[in-house]
Amino acid sequence: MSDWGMQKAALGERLAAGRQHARGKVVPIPSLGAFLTAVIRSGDRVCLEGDNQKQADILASALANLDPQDVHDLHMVQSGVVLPSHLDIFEKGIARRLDFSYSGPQAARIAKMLFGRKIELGAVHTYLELFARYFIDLTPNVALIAAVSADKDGNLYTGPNTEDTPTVVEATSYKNGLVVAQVTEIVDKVPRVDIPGDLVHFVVEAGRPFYVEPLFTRDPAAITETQILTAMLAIKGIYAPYGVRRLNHGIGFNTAAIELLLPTYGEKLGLKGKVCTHFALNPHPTMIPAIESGWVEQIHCFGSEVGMEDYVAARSDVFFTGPDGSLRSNRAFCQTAGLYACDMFIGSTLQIDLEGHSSTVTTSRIAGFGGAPNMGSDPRGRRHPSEPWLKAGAEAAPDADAALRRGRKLVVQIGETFGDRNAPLFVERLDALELARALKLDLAPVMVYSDDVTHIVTEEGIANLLMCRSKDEREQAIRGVAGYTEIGRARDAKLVEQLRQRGVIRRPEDLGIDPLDADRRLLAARSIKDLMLASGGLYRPPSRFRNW
Amino acid sequence: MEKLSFRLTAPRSAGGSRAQAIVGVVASGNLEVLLERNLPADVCTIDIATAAHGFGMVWDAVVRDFVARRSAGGLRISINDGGARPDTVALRLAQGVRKIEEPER
Amino acid sequence: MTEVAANNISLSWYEASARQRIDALVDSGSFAEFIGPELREMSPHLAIFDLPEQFDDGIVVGRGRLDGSPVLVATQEGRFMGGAFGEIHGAKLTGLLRAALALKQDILILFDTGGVRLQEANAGELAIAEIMRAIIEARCAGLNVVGLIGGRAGCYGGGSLIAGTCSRLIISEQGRLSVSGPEVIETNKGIEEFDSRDRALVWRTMGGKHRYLIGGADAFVDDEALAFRGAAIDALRDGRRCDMAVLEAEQARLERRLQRFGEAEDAVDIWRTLGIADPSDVPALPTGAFLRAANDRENADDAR
Amino acid sequence: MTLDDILASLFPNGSRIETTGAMISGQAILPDGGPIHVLGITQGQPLGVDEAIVLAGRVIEIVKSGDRTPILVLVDSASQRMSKRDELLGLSEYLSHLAKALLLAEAEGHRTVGLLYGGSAAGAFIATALATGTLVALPGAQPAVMDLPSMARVTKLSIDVLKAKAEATPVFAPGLDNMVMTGGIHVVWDNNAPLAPQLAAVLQRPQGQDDRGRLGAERGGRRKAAEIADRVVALATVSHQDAQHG
Repeated sequence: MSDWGMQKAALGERLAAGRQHARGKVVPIPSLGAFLTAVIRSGDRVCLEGDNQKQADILASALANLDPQDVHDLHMVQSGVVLPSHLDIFEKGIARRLDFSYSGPQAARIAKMLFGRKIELGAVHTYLELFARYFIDLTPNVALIAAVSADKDGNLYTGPNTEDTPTVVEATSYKNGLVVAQVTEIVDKVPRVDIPGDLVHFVVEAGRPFYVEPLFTRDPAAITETQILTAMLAIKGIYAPYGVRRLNHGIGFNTAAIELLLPTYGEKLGLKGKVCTHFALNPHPTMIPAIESGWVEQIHCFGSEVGMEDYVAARSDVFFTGPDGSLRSNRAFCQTAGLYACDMFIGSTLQIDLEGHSSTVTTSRIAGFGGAPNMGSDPRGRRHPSEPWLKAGAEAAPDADAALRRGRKLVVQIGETFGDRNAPLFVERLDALELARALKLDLAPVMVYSDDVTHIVTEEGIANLLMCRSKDEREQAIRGVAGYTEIGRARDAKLVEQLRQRGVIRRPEDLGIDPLDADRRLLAARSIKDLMLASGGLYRPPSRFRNW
Repeated sequence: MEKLSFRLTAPRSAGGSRAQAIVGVVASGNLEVLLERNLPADVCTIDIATAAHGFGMVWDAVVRDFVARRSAGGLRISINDGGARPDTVALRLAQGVRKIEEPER
Repeated sequence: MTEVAANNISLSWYEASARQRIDALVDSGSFAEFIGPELREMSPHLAIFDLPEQFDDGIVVGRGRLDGSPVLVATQEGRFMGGAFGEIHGAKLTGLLRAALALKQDILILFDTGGVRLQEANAGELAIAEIMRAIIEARCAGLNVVGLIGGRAGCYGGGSLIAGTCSRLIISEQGRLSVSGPEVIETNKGIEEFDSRDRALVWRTMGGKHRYLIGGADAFVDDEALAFRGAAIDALRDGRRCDMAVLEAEQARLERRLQRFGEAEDAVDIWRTLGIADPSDVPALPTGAFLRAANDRENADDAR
Repeated sequence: MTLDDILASLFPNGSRIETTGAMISGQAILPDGGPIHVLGITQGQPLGVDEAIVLAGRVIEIVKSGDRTPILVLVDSASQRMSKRDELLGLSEYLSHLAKALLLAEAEGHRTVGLLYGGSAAGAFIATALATGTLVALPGAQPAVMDLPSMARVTKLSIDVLKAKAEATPVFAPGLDNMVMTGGIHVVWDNNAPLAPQLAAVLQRPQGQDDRGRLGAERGGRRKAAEIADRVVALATVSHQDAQHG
């Protein structure tokens, strides 16, 4: 008779080996190395929890300190490769293969290690895509996760930064994998049960909170006049005409400017209640003035944001909160919400080519995608109508039968024509192609594909790609907002002017916007301090963002 | 530093009566623009000292557009540039002609 | 005669440029610049380092009226070379101070500086010394020399020593007044002594509130041009002497500060010693509440 | 020369000068029989709040005594003390206070002479040596704003490049010659000759005018400063008359 319980038996062996180093479910910190050596097998698929925000940092450094003689050839399947220890694991030969989504601060080192063959790359995913594969072909054998507190039974409280934890635990624990959690402290009773103790096999009391990066904090003091101009264009030229109420914002300064213009410029345009009422969005501090002035009805979050905890808890009419009063975030659900229930994604990028493909990859950096491609894509499975979705669909295919015509999600790329160090936003050829060639990748790491992007906004104007009827028109529409970049200077001026007549390209003056009115005084908050004051003192910015 | 000079025919002369105006500061990614009204009404000269080398073509395009679109005739414009992006340059130039048009207080 | 015109320009002092500050500070339309940008008196030294120059070398000097009274004004541009003192920059201020003495006019210095400009360090250092001497000569002649601190670059290095010779100092919360900058201390003493990226630490050690509480500044104002203007008008109203009696009082004041606070590890300890009920809340307090909490602060009346 | 050698050569007629820690304090007899006060900082000590308040207190005592005798300030220091404690306590006020004490002493009729015989830098240099009426130096003295390695870090230029640039101009690099050229140091004494007559010569100088800008222009180290300052004074005066009559 075949044995259908091999995985369960293997889990039993791991549990038994682990218990040698634990008291009940609790693993003392000094035994952590020996414990991990006992429960992890060479060749295991391991999920080390960490995304662009929270990190199971104690478990990460413990894993990086294992002896590669004992544990090697691991296959890491994790959202974020963010901490130096995440790459030390590969440097030391403990892990070999990697499937991930986001690498932010390690973007340069990860590229170097890929070129040096220190890492065998599976694929660079979007979050939702990697989460999906946890349930199909990348199910972890071991998950090393992070939470705020645990009780002695292993019930976990993850606090506002719940993020990926439920998804990781679901995939691992229900498929006979082992779940180990680091927690700040072990308590008698957790404030709320985010993860049931049945699913958690061991707990490590770290004695300090897990690391969280304040990735979504943009200091209004750094917003430039040009960014304000692009924000004005987006609000008046896209938000208003499409009536965009349900949306997601990227994390750049252009969208931060939009958030800070809603209560001032948006108010003046009479848009309150007509746009920006529902968001799939982290609690950006720059959202505070819009929330306080009553613009926003509801926000669901991927994660929290450092310093925003008390503010969010005090605004439960807007945010999703738990019975303990604090934020409940969930990356998988929020990504799904962003994909299916939002009518617009707007965010910035590093490079856009002549077709409209965009990428944040440069030849020396692999930053990964995170969630942008989930937000920034048209969901073919969508069936419910909405005004912006239908209007965009009609612009794309005006002659199609309305009842059979798909709508279109608005996918907007916003930015200045030149970025840091005068690097042009518009290029003939994406660096991503160069990287794909050098690393022999089957796919170039494109963040938003050309057929998903609907609008490009720069200080020179808005290009509506939905209304382009040919490849040539599309190219000239892009050149027409590419400013003084080489791409922009090589435009066909006559064709661009025709596109403008048709409203495919709209300049500031076409929208009644004077670039000289793009003034920082338009911002509802001009400093982190202003945000703190606007929150009634509930927002407590991290020290590095303060100047008081 | 790279120095660039342009002498262009200006379709429209600068408004107002101020003799001079200055906008911006020299900093990384920023620039100052000094405008002096002391040329024939159909001429605009622009002298640039820039910290970013090799952007002559971009400057050429920016200043030609500026003179064609704005009222810059009669102005001697001098720029000290700390490596500003073209959008910032265009914005400062526009701010400059607006400032020299303002009534003197 | 220019009409006395009140100024009602509202803007963030911290964000404003040097020229915007001067426009908002003095009576509307009253400012006239000496050696303006059109004269192109730029640093002769920056070219050696292939650095861009500025037409006014980062400082605007001139005359204007404040609430109707004639004043001389100097204002530094903190974004150009960090507002640092070079040869031309410093000489413009030295000249203005000597003019103040000659004309018997009060003078306002709008600080926004990281200190001496490294690329012309010797000239900058000597300019600081010349400026301090000129200030004392002006003050001994009975003139007010008022310093305003609240710019992006703060008031550091030699700039902070110049500030220490002024008859009155006006500071905002954003203002910083200190000799060594955070990075310099960190480099010299290690990150354990001072973490320069801990901005809350930087501000509570060097920022406007702390300086006001220990008597390092005379007036604390909002980050708002109108508030600075109001405080400057007040500062010129009551003259300050500069003689041995003042210096003796300052000696006593500074000795007392060492006795009272010399063992403190952190600004919060000092604030507690001052009798502030919730000292760690000080950074978060809005201006009105802060000024109430600061009731028992140390001050420098007739001791600066 | 050691401090003792210097004092012996300066004051052959005798002196009562004590060094407590790194602080110098005392009195001496000039060749003409008149008294002179001596104070200063030695051993390359950084100047912090504790040192500055002691020196300033000493200057104030001297002025209060009403004797109007000259004051010699000996300087061999580091820069200001770069510490959290000093800045927390308001170091800028202490350094300014010391400088003010020296400047006011001069206003009260004391000749003040600075003698730089070792190092000094930045805020410490401004608050001591540069606050005296006449600054002289001995060969081997090392005035600086910042040392070259630190300067290399901040300017992101190599030390070699900085040294090459320093050949072309005295305006930025540390060193005695550069400080003389820019007018900060009046004269460098001859240490092979007795110092007493050299001090006497300095005390003979006319008093009062800050002529460092003029010296810098004459010596070619600071060609613009004096001219610019003079032009501002002239413009202010003219514009004042215009405003009066306009």
